[in-house]
Amino acid sequence: MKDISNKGALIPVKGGVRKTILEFAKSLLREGVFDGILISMRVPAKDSYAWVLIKDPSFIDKATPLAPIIAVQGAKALKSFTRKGKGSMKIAAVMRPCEIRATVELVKLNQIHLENITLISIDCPGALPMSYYIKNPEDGEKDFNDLFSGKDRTVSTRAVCQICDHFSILPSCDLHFGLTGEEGEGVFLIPNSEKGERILKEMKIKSSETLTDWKNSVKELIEERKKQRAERFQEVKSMVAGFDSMLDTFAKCIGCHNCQSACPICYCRLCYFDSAVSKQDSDFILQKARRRGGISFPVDRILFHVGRMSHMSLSCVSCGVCSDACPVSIPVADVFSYVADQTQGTFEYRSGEDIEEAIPVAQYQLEEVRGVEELIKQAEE
Amino acid sequence: MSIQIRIKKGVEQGLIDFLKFLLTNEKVSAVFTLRKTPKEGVYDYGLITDSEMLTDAVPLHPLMPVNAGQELSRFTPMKKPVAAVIKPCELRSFIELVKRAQGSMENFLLISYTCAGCFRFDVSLEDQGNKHLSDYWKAVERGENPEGIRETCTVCEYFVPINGDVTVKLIGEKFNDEAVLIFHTKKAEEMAEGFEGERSEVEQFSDKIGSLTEKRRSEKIKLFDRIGKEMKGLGGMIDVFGRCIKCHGCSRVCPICLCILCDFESSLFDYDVSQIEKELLRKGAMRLPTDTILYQIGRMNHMSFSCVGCGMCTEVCPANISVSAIFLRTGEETAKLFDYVPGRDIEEPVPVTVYKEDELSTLGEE
Amino acid sequence: MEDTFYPRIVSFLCKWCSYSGADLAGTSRIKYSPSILPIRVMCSSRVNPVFVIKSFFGGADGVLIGGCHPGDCHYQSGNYHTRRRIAILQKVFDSLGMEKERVRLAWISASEGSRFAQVSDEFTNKIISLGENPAKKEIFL
Amino acid sequence: MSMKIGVFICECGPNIAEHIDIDSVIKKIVATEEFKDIELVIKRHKLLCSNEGQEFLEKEIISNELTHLVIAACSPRDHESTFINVCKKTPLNPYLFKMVNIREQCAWIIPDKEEATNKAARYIRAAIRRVLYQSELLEREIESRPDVLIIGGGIAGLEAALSLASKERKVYLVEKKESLGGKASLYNLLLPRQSGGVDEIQKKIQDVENSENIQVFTETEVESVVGFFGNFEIVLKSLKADESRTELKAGGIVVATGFDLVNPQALSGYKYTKDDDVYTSLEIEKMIYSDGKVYLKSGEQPRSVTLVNCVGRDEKGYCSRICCGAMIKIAKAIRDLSPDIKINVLYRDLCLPHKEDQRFFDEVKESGVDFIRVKGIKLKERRIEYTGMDGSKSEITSDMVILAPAMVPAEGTEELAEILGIPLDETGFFQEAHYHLNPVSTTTEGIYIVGAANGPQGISESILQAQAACGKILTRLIPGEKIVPEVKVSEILESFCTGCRTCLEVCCYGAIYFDEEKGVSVVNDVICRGCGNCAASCPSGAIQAKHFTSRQLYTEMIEAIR
Repeated sequence: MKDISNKGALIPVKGGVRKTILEFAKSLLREGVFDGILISMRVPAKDSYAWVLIKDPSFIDKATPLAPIIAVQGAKALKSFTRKGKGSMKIAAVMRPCEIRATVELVKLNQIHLENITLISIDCPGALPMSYYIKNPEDGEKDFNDLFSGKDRTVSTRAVCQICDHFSILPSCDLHFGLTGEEGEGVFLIPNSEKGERILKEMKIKSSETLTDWKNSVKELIEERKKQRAERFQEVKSMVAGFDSMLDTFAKCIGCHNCQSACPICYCRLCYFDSAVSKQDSDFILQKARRRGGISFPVDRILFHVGRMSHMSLSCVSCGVCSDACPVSIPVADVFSYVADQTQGTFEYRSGEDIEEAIPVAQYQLEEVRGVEELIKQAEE
Repeated sequence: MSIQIRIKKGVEQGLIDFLKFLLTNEKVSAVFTLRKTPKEGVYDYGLITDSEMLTDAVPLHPLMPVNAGQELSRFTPMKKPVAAVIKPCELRSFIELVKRAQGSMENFLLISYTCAGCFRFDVSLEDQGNKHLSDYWKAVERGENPEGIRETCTVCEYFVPINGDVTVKLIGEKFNDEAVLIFHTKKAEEMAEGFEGERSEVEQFSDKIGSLTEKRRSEKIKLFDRIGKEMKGLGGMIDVFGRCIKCHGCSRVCPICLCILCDFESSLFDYDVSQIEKELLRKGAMRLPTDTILYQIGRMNHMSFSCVGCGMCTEVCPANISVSAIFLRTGEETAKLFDYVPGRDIEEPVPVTVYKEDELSTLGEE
Repeated sequence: MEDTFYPRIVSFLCKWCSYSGADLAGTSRIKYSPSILPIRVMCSSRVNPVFVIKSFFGGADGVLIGGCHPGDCHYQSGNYHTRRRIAILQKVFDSLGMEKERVRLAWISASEGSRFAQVSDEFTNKIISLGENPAKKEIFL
Repeated sequence: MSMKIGVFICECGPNIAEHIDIDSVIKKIVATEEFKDIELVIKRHKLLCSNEGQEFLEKEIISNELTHLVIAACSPRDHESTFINVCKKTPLNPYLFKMVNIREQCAWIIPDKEEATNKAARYIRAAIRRVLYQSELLEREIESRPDVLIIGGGIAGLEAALSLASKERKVYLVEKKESLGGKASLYNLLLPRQSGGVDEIQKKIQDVENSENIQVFTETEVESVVGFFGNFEIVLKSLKADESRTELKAGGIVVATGFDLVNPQALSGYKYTKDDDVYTSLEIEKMIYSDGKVYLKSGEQPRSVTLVNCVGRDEKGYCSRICCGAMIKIAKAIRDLSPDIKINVLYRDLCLPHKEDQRFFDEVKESGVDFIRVKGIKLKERRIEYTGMDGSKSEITSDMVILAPAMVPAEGTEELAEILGIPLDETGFFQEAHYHLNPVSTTTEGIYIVGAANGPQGISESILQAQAACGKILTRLIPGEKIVPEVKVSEILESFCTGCRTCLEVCCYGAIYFDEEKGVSVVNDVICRGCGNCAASCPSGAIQAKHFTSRQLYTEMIEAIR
C-alpha cells in the first residue's frame, strides 16, 4: 500500500473553506480540466441534500462540498453513473472519505468504473443524523458550519462518525483537501495519485508545502478516535453476542430493509432476503410457531441482518447510512461496523483503503467467521 | 343475519378470552395478533399456537409495526383455520392482495374492530410510561382523534371494518367494563358456539362513529387541500419528492406493491454512461441517481387506486415525506374514475384488469 | 435550446389504425406538424403509462397515443385497456397539478389520414400554448 | 463480435430525394458523437425496393458482414416484408433490422426541406440506437393438418364442405339432426325470384354425401376441442343411444351452427294455444307448399289472414333481416291461392336488403295486400291489438294469424362457444374478429364462423361467408406446409413474476396460463398474437414483448426527442 504524499499546496481561504473549494471546483470546469463535477447540493425544499453532476459552472454556486448529512451515499451516485462502463467525460467527484471507500469497494465489485473519474476527498468532521437535520434544517446548517469551521467541536454527529478513524486522506483518493482547522489559514490541497498530480499541474498549482503539522494533528485525532472506537465496540459487542442479544438489539426491526437499500455496499438488484426464494410455506411457518408456541412477524428478521453481515461486512465502510435510514432507530451502523471490524480484522483487510487490495473471498472455510454461520443457523431455526 | 356477544369484561380481555377459547377448543390452530415482546415498549405481530402465550397478546394495541394484510398474504394459503385480529385497513389491504392472487382468505377467521388509528413509530417508541397510550384510550372512548396517530389515520373514514367475520366494538364504547363482539358470518357464529357471553341481536354502533366520520371527512378535506397546495406541478413535486433518497422503503412496506422486484429497480432504469452524459450536456447539471420523481409518479400509476392509506410508507420514509397522505389523495382520485373502493368487496375487480365499453367515452374522441 | 420553440411530441401509434392513418396523411400529401415523432407499436395497449412519464422526464413536450376506435381494436379490447390506463395517468398528473394536457389519447382509424394530420396540428398548437416542458431543464428529477 | 451497422437511405425516386437532403442527413449521422465507436456503413440508393435495389442490399449485407441493418425509406407497411425477405437470404437475422419511415413521416408531410431533413436525421439516429437493442428472433415451424372440421350441416356448412372437398381437403361435417340441410331446406321457394330452394339444397346434400373427401357425422355434437391453428384435437359425441365418441384431428374449424326461431308463446304479448289458428311462417310454408292450399284447423279456407312481422324484434333488440321477404312471399302465395282472402301485414320496420326485393314488394302490395306499420302488438287468440305509428290503438280479428318469429342463436351455441373458447356478442350469436375488416374470423386463429351462426343472414350471405372462410383456410393451411407462429410474442420472466395474474385478465386470446406449480404466469407462444397488452399491464415489468421490449421503445423514444 502506497503511502500518503508529504507535500501539498496551501490554498488561501476566501469566504470560508467550502466556498474556497467551490471556487476551485468552478475553475476546474472553466479550465476544462474536467467536463463534470459530482458534488452534493441542497434540495429545493432545503431540508436534505442530493448528488448533482454539474457541467455548467454556474450551478457550482448552488452546490455544497461536504453536506451536513449523508442523504444518499456518494458511491451510489457514482454507481448509477458508471455501472455499465466508463464514460467519455472527465469527471471529478467531491466526496467524504467514507464515500470514497465505498466507491473503492464498488469498483472491486465491478459496480463503478473509475477510468475517467477523479476522487476528491475532504477532511470530514462527521455528518449529522438525518432525522435531526430534516426536522430542523436551519439549526442543522448552523451546527454543521460551526463544526466544520472548528468553532464548535461538541456538535453531536452520528454515532459512527464519532468513532470514525478514516475521516481524512486515504490512499485511494486522488486529491484531498486537508483542513487546518482554524479559518483563514487556508486549506491544504494534497495530490495523492498521478491523476491528482496532473490536476495540479494543469491548474498550475505547486504543491510545495510540507504537511507534517497537519499530518500530526490528523494522526492525533485518529489515535483518539481509535480509543473511543475500541470503547464503543466493547458496548456493541454485548449487543450482538449470541442469538438472544441479537434478538434484543433488533427487536424493533420491522423488516423494511431500508438499511440494505440505503447501504452502498449492498449492490444486489434484488436482495436475497426479498427474493421469492425466501418466501415460506404456511405449514412451515405454523410448525416453526408450534416449536416455540409462537412466532414473530415479519419472519426471519434476524436471519436477514446476520445474512447481510455475512454478505457485506467485509466491505462495510461504517458510513452510517443504514442507521439514518432505519425508521425505528436501531443502531444498525454501530452493530455492522463492529462486525465489520471483526471480519475485516480476521483477514487484515481494510475496506476501501486500497483499490489494489482484493476482497478476501474464501471466507467460509475460516474458523473465525464460524460465529456468523452459527448465528445464521440459529436464525434459520 | 349476524349476532352479537357481550362479555362482562374489559374489551381487550374479552377478546383475548375469545381467542383463548378458539385456541384451547382447537377451533383454530393458531392466532395472529399483536403482542408485547420481552423488550420493554416493543410490540410485534405474532402467530400464537400456545394459548398460554396469549397472555402477552395486545390485539387492540394502537400500533402497526408491519401491515398485517401484507404479512398474512405472505404465508397463505393457510391449510388450517387461523384467527387473526387486524385493523380495518389491514383487512382491506389483505383483500386487495387476494384480488391479485397474493394469498387467500380461506381458513382465516378475520377479526377487526372500530379503529381510532395507530401511533406513529416515533410516538410509540418514545412513549415512556404509556402516557400517550392512556390518553389514546380516553380519546377512543370519547370518539375523538387521539394524539400521536398517523397522518392518514386522522383522515381515515373506513375505520369501521367493511369486511371480516367478527367486529369488536371499540370507539365510543364502555370498553373498560364490557366487550361487544359482532359475528357477521356463519363461519364466525359456528366458531363462537360454546363461548360464554350474553348473545343478542346486533345493537347499533355508538353515534360517536358518525361524528368521528364527519370530523375526519372535514380533516381530510383540509389535509388534501394542503397537499394540493404543495403539489403544484413539477416544481411542487420536486419540493416534496426531491428529498427522496430512493431507498424505496415505501414500496417495500406497501401492502399493494406486491412486485418481487420493483420495475423501477430493474436494469431497465440503469442507463448507459453515454445516455447520462447526453442528458448532462442538455441540462448543464443533473441529479444522480436520477428517476426520483419518475419512481413516485410511476408507483402512483401502478397502485394508487388500491391505496388504503395504512400509512406504512410515511412511517418508514427516512426523508420524512408524507408519502401516505399524498398517495391516498391521488388514489381517491384515480379510484373514483371507476367508483372503486379498495378492499370494499372481494368481488370488485382491480380497475386495471377490466374495462367497460361505455365508459370514459370522451377520452380519445375529441 | 432553439430560440423558437419547436415542440418534440412522442407519438405511440398502433400499427393497424393510427400508424396507417399517419401513412394515409402522408400519401395524401397533407402537410402537418413536423413535431410529431411516431413510434410504431403493435397495439396502443402496448403503451405502458410509464413510457409516457419517461418521455416527459426525457424532455418530450407532449405525448400522443394513437389507437383504433373503440370496438375496432385489431386485438379485440386492447384500446379499452389503453383508455383506462391513460385515464389513470391523466388523473395522477391532475392530482399533482401537472399538465395532463400534455398527454393526449386519440382514436384514429386507418382511413382517417386527415384526422391524423388535424389531431397532430391541434395537439402541437396546444403544446406550443403550454410552452416548453419544464422537465427539460429541471436538474432535480 | 464487433458491431457493424448498415444504414441505407432510399431516394424512392424523387419521392424522398426531392424533399430531403439525403447527403446532409448522412453527414449528420456520421458526425454523431456517440456513433464514434460504432462502425457504420451508410449509403444512399435510388430505389431499394426494386430488384436491383434488393440485390444491392443483399450484397452490402454479406460483403460488409453487417450485424445490424437500418433502412430509411417508405412506410414499413409498404416494404418491411420486402427487406425482411432480403435479410433472409443473408446471414443477418431479420429482427436485427429496423425500418425508418422518412417518406410518409417526413418527405411528404413537411414542406420545409431543412425541417424534413432534420427530422429524418433524428429519426434515423433513433433507429440506429434502437436496433442495437434488438435481438435475434428465430422463426420456428410447426406441423399442421390441412383437414377441416365443419360444425353444422346447413346451407353454410354444406357450401364450405363442398368448396374444401373440391380442393381435395379432408372434411369432417358434423350435424346434430338426423339429416343434413338445416333450415334452408325447409323453404320451398326462395326470394327474390321465387325459384325452387329445396331442390338446390337437396343437390348440395347429395354432392356432400357422394364426396369421398367429406365424412358426415349426423346426430353428433362436438364434445371437446383442444389445441390451436393447424393442430386442433377434437372429440365428437354421438347423440344416438350408444353415445359413442370419435376422436379426430383438424387444422381448421368452421362454425356453421345456424339459428333457431324464437317461440312466440314464450314472449309476453303473444297469448294463444295450439288450438288457435295462429301459425309461424315455417308452419305455413309447409302447409302451402306440401298441401297446395291454406286452411284453418276446421279445414276451411280462411276469409282473412293477418301476417305479423317482427315478432320478438323488440325483445331481442335486432332485426332478423330475412323475415320480411319470407312474409311477403307467403302473402303472395296466399293471394295466388285465392283473390278473396283479406290479407293484412303488420310490420314494425320493413327490411328489404336485396336489390330485387323492392320490385317484388310493390307487386305483392298491388295484388291487394294491406301493409300496416305498427309500433306495438298484443295478440290474444286471433285478436290483435296494435298501436299505429300515430299512437292510435286499433284491433283486427282475422281467421288466421301468421307470425314471423325472430331468429335466435341455435340451441347449444353457448356450450359450443365454451368448448371452442370463442366469444359471443351481446345478441348471443358468435362474435366475429372484426365486423368490418375480418367478418368470418374469430379471436382464435383457425376458427371461422359462417352463416346465421354469426347473426341473421339470408342464404346468399351464408354462402358468401362459407366461401370466404374456405378461401382463408385454403390459403393459410396448405398440405405439407408447416405454419410459422408469430415470433414477436410476449415472454414472462419467471423470476420476476409475482403471479398477480393481471396479464391473464387483459389477454383476450387466453394465451397466458398460470403455472400453479411455480406460481407464475406463462405465455403460450403459439396462441399469443404479440399485441403487448400484457407487457404494459405488468407492474413488475416481468413481461417482455419481443421486438417491442421496453428497452427498445425507451431508446427509440429518448433518441427521437433528443
